[in-house]
Amino acid sequence: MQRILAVVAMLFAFGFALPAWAEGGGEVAASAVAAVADGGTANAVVAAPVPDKGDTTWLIVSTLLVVMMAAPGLGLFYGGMVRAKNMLSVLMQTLVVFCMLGILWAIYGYSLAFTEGNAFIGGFDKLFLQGVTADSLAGTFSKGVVVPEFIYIAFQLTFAAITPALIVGAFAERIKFSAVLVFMVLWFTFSYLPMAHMVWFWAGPDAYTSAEAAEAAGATAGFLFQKGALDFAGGTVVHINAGVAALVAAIVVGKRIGYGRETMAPHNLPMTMVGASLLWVGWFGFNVGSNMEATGVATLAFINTLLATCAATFAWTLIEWARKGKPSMLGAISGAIAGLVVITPACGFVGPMGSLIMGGLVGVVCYWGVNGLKHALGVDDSLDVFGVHGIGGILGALLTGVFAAPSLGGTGVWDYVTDTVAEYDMVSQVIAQAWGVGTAVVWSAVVSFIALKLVDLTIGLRVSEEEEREGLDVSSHGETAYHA
Amino acid sequence: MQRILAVVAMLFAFGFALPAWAEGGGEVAASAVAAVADGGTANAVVAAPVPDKGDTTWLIVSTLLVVMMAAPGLGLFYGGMVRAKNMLSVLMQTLVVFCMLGILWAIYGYSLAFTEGNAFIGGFDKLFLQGVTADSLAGTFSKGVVVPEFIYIAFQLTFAAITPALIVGAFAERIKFSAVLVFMVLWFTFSYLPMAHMVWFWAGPDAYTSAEAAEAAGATAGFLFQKGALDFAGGTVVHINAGVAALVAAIVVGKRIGYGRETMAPHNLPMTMVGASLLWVGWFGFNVGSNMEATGVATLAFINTLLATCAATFAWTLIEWARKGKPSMLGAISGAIAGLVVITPACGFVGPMGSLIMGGLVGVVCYWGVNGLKHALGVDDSLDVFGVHGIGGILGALLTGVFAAPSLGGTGVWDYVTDTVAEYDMVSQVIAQAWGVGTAVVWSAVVSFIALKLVDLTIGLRVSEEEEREGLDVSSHGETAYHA
Amino acid sequence: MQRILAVVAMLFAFGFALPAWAEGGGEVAASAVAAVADGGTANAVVAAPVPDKGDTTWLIVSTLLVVMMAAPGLGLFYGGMVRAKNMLSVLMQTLVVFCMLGILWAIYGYSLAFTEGNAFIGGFDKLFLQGVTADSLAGTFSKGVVVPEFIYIAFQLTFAAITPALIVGAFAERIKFSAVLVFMVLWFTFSYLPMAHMVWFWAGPDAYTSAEAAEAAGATAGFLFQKGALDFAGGTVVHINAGVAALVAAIVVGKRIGYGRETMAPHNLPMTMVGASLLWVGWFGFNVGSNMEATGVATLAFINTLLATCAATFAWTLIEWARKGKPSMLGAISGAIAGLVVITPACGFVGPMGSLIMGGLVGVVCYWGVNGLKHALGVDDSLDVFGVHGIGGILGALLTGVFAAPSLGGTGVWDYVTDTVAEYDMVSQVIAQAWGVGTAVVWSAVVSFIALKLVDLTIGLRVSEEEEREGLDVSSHGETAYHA
Amino acid sequence: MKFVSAIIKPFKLDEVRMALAAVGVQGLTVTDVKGFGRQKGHTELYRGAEYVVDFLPKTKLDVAIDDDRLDDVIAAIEKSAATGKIGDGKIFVFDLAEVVRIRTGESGTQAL
Amino acid sequence: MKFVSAIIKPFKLDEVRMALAAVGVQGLTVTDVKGFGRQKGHTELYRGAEYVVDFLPKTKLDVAIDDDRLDDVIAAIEKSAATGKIGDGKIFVFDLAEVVRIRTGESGTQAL
Amino acid sequence: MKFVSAIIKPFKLDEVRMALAAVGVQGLTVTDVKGFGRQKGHTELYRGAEYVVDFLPKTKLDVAIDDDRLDDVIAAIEKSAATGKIGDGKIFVFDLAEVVRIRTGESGTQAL
Ligand SMILES: Nc1ncnc2c1ncn2[C@@H]1O[C@H](COP(=O)(O)OP(=O)(O)O)[C@@H](O)[C@H]1O
Ligand SMILES: Nc1ncnc2c1ncn2[C@@H]1O[C@H](COP(=O)(O)OP(=O)(O)O)[C@@H](O)[C@H]1O
Ligand SMILES: Nc1ncnc2c1ncn2[C@@H]1O[C@H](COP(=O)(O)OP(=O)(O)O)[C@@H](O)[C@H]1O
Repeated sequence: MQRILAVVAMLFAFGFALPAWAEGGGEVAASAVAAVADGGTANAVVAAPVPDKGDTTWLIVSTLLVVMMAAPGLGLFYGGMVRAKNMLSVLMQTLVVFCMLGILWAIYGYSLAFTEGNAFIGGFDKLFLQGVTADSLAGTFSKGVVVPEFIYIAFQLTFAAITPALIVGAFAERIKFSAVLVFMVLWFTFSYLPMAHMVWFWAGPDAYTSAEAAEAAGATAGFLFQKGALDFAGGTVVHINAGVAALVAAIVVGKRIGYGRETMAPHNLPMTMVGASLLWVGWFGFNVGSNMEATGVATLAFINTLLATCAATFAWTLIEWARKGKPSMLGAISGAIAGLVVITPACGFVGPMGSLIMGGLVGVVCYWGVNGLKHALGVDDSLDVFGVHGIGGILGALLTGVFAAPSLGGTGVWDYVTDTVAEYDMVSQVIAQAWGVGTAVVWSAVVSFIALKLVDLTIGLRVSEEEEREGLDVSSHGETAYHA
Repeated sequence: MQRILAVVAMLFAFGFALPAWAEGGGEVAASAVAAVADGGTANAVVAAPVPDKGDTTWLIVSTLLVVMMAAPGLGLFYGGMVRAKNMLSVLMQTLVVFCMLGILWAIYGYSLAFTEGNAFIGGFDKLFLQGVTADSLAGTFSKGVVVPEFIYIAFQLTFAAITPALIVGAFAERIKFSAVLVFMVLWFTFSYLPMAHMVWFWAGPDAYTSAEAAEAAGATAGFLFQKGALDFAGGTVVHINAGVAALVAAIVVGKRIGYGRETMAPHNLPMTMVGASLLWVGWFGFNVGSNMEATGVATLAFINTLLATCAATFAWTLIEWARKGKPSMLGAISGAIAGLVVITPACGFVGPMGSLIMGGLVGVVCYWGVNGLKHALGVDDSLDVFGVHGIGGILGALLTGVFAAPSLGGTGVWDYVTDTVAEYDMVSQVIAQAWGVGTAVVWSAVVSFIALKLVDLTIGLRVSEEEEREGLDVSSHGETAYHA
Repeated sequence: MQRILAVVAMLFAFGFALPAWAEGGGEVAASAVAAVADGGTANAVVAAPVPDKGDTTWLIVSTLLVVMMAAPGLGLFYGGMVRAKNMLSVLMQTLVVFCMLGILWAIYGYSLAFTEGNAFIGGFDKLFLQGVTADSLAGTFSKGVVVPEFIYIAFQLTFAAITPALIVGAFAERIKFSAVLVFMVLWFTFSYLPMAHMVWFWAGPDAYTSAEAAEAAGATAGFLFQKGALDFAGGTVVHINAGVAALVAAIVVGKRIGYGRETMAPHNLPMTMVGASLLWVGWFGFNVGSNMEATGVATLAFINTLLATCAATFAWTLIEWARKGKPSMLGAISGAIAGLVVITPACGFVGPMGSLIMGGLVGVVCYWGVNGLKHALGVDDSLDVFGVHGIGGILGALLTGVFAAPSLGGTGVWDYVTDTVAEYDMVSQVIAQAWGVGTAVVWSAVVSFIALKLVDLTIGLRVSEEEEREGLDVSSHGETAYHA
Repeated sequence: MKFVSAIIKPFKLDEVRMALAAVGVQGLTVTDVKGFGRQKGHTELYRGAEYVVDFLPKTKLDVAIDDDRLDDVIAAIEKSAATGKIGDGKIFVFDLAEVVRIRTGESGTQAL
Repeated sequence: MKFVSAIIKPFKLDEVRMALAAVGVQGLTVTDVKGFGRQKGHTELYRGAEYVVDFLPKTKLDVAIDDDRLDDVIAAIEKSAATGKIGDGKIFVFDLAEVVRIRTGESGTQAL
Repeated sequence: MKFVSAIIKPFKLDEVRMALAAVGVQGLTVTDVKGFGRQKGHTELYRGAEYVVDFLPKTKLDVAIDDDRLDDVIAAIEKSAATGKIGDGKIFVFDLAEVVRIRTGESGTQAL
């Protein structure tokens, strides 16, 4: 234990020290959000943009909804699926990972993801959130529309902190708590932050005043942003990223003792249902909040998030009914989550009928993901993180390229220079999407593998067999979930 | 099973085909919401109304709150009250009904309920939500105030999808899953959609520019709207409608095996409490969201929803304490739900003291509804849907006519022609309310009875005795809620 | 029982009668909120302020979030920690206390707390909310910015009703239900209402037009407001107030039978976790809603509420890991609550790094509060209300004085006369904070002690030994939480 | 004295208890158990994982009685617990060496 | 060898266990059971439905012992489990034909 | 006839059941119990409260058998339930006076 604490402390120290050291040499880049405000002042002596209180309210609500996804949503969703003796360990892992990474986000995460750097990672300008005050503003996707920067930071914090927590489902019931923490710090730093920067970092709409300005601005954007990959709310950054990490983790950590021989039925499916439902509710914050404004497009993202989930739930129910003879509740809610995953990158780009179709498809595809594919892979991804988030995320990323087409009821892509919808080329858009998928798969797999091996070689990944038998609640946390 | 799937598929096909066929002959009516926007343009070259982001945010939040009522709220509320062996079946029924009807709402429900048709049902103009984009607008209850149509559709979707789900409580623990689905499609189509159209459809406030215009506009409104029945958030459409269907369903489906002899105590009251609480929280979206704007009246609706619930909870606690010697927690939360039901039609019309009194009354009346009345009826309405929603809904509809009176602290009724509060005639208002009650009772009863009989004759309503004994979780869904 | 009901009825009658009687002699003071509106009219013929819909939406959401804290949040958080046989009693106590006090708030609480009276208590101008309509407005902390008064009343209702409910944790598992109710009415009336008036009542920002006006206005403010004590969202009024009452109550009521000998392990920690999580989510309404506007400062309060909680959770985890060898989930969520408590008075005043530090400190201090201090006190404060809320509240109140300093990243204190940030004197601010702490400790302790003794002498505080053994669910409420 | 231990279907408990009361049994002890036998179980499916559940919920009922009541008791249980379908359960009879009532210290037949 | 099976009030478990330890018992097995007897139950009320609960939570304690310890064991249980109120429970004594310790295969007295 | 009651580690249940099936046992009854013995428990900590948990989850397995199967059954359990670590459990053997199959009324060996 002593040793583990030392490692954790060291990693933290590292977190604090690295940036301080780096600061000296770090280039002083105007941050994306600053650019917005600056843009306003530069062009003319116009009034500085003021946040709309409706937008601010919506972002506040969105952010607290994502907090609710992390705790209790994800904890319950996962916790209900493990055996009773490991319930608390799952709740603990998801909660503490979220909190720890929330701290790191404020210390260096936000700066590395959302300030200008190179195409793969940002800079050190906002370490410790320095310079940000209650009056600081962040840009949105509309010219001249801003929101308070603190809520933007908080909103993005919840994404950055919940994404790694998703991976917990892959190695639940057998991993050391200390290993979880150390792995998460590494993965967050080397996989989440770069991916977020690659996909989402750009100079903001106000920089796109002319074709030349757009080109200049474009060159500062993240790698995948430049490729033109669309990801409204995190299909690539969150779901593929975490899903692939989960698959790698399940392989490296190995199967649970008794896997395939002993019964490992979910200990409390109603809890899983509560968790899934709260994930759904919270996902409205996740998806719609990603619009950053309470506009008509926000309401499009909303209804898509609603309809895709309905369709996927119903589709999974029907396919399971047809193939296994009985439709299960766990199936229905697995469908719901799959629907939420698939619509995440698409929700602001496709039309409601597109979302119904995407939901229907993902219900069937992820059903296969946790049945056929899982058995083919032969991996103990305990709670099917890859089968649902990985597969659903990949499907969603690709289909976004299809159903975003105005001809299929989508919104197309906005051209900030002409301030109109651009011509839509489905093939090239799907290729752009495939770039996103490919990059996420490879990057996350490599980082995950190295990080896990490092942890395994230093503090070890798994608890002892006896501890696993006894259950992690007692052996790792000294408590029991239920008493009479 | 094969056969059941075929039926479900057929019903869906019907859902898709009917409108397509009908479209040819369907009259091209200007929809209510279009009317609003048009009105603006027609009268003068004024700026088109733009949604306020505060309103949009509030409607987004309201809608996700009602989603939370459906899942996990209602599922837990009901699920906790059944025996453990049927827990998942209840969660499954409420969830899948919600999702299935959400899909149907987008396909034909919204169009039939909220476009112009006759006094009893709307038209086919917006099948598949055709023509609706992120820029489409829907009117509110204030002239010149609009909201994005997508969020209006989504908000109303949640109402349309949760109302039928309420009925599940009546035949829980014994019904076939396939029978639930087919019945719900029928009831939704033939009872919910017409009732919603009858009560809520109107041309919007902007049509009421003069007495003549008002008369013309009035003639296009729904049957009960024309009668002047007040229903702020769905007392008639939701609670009486579902409550009566529940009573009929409980009678037609018959009692549970062992009813009255074996113990059927709630298996997990804390879950029921969580469900009830989330219903309460979500109900703020339900009731206050029905105002469609974040105005002072919205805050009136809010505080009424809060106070009526407090009063009803406290009243049920006291009456049960006085009559049975001990106040139960199930009683307290039953009171809370009753309070929410009673204030639903009234919340934007009565004053806070009115809501306290209404809450106090409904606590006592529904206490009688699930005790005296229930025993008198001798029906196994398993989770007292009629006793709470039916009785509470009727009481609420009638009392709305009383306490809406300005003399009793109510707001009275707004006259959109003169833009002032109209003279208030309590007697005629109560009569109008009674029209609403009577129509809902008869309509819902007839539709429910026919629909249930149809289902009984085709696929059958009940599972076998052995399956009922074993519990629906295992026999219908192949899973068990709890494991060690 | 008869006798108890009589007592409750009498207390209610008292609640109704007292104000009616007092009204005659009560001075007719302009209420704080009226002052705001008046101020506007008086100074010039300016347009009356209109509420921003974004603000209104945020306050609506905030209020429903605090409702969610009460039910199910607090009930689950506490309920999971008691033994199964007392689960429902805890849910019942928290719920019914909340509802009962909600009623009393509308009847006389709001008037006594938030109308002008003397420095310790308000007046009777708004008994039964008389005079308040959907058009009434309440001031905020910005000049000329108003919100509908109903939502302000509702928001404050939730504070007033949940604070006493916190105390339930101190005497859980052994107290009479009737004793809870009567005690709560007394404590609410004589401790909560005065404290709220002392800390929060003031004439509103619009009164601060000049130094003289400010002085005049200041003289009408509450005692601690005049002292300059900062309490953004209720550290003093809510947490110290309730925490101290809990300590006194635990002493007066005495230990549970078997305390220290028999196992009293939490019966369902996942429920406690769900409760804690919902408290966290709801607390964003509690803290950020206290800003009353969706401004940049609101987002500061938000991110502080997020970061302090993350830090405290992580800190408790580390200290417990280091000292006991295993980090427990109950510890982690106890840390989360402690973090929320500590940041409550500070959230709008300190910077994000300040909140990280405050969170880290409180994690360690409250860990000591429920371990070292608790054993030293030798009191059976069943669910550690004092150790978490009391200790955390005191720490938070004092540290607010430290980290509010602009030199430490805080916002300092606003000077409404000059409309700038005032000079910050840390020492005098900490002294002001200490005044708040001291007043709350003494006032609450005295009121609690007298109220408990009164109850003990009249209806008695504790159930019989046999009833305590059997569990309060069956003996007091006639029901059982769980069945197969 | 005899100790009769019967495994029955859970929903039969109340009937059996009343049948036993009818033959003069005043006390009994009940345990939730899981039984494995000729009665077949069912399959449960959780996403990709399929589990065959052979253990079915049963109720065990223990009654200590006087020797001369044995036949009545067996007959009462047999009759009230039977549904005629597989899985109705078994009655096991043991010799009981001694009984003590804790409250009074009485032993033997008096303690029953 | 003897096998003593005692039905006691649940909150007495720790006391009884310590009393047994005092007379040299080193192992025992505990089961949650529900008892029906002279001790009356209570009524529960769920909205309109009233249920009389006759089965009360009890704890069953099984101890296998050497014959010569029987009296001590009975006395220990009797004393530590008694509250003097109805429902204190019963002690049943059976003859035990054989015992085996699974880990070692030892049998008879050694296996206790 | 004999009645064998074995206390085993819960995760061994499936193995033991299969071992018993292999020696011809067709029915058995299982109960969740808590055991106290040489195997040490663990400590749980809930904020300031520390509880030593001595009772460990065990599974009790009851099998009624013909006398001549006894040795096989004991051997099967012994082998399949053993891990070699403390706490593997015990096998208790009782004489069984009578068995009745409720469904058919058969008794004695036929009823097993
Ligand atoms: N040999 C046995 N020893 C112990 N319990 C048994 C035995 N055989 C059956 N049982 C119990 O009796 C129950 C019913 O037995 P089963 O074979 O399913 O039906 P039936 O009693 O109708 O023949 C089983 O579930 C099990 O609990
Ligand atoms: N004849 C019996 N057979 C089996 N268990 C019995 C019998 N009589 C009583 N018990 C058990 O003993 C418990 C206590 O018995 P009860 O009659 O209530 O009180 P007392 O032991 O004080 O006479 C019962 O709850 C039941 O579990
Ligand atoms: N004398 C006894 N009477 C009843 N049950 C016993 C007895 N001794 C042990 N047991 C049961 O056997 C289990 C295992 O015993 P233990 O002493 O821990 O290990 P081992 O069987 O390896 O010696 C205990 O948990 C308990 O359930």
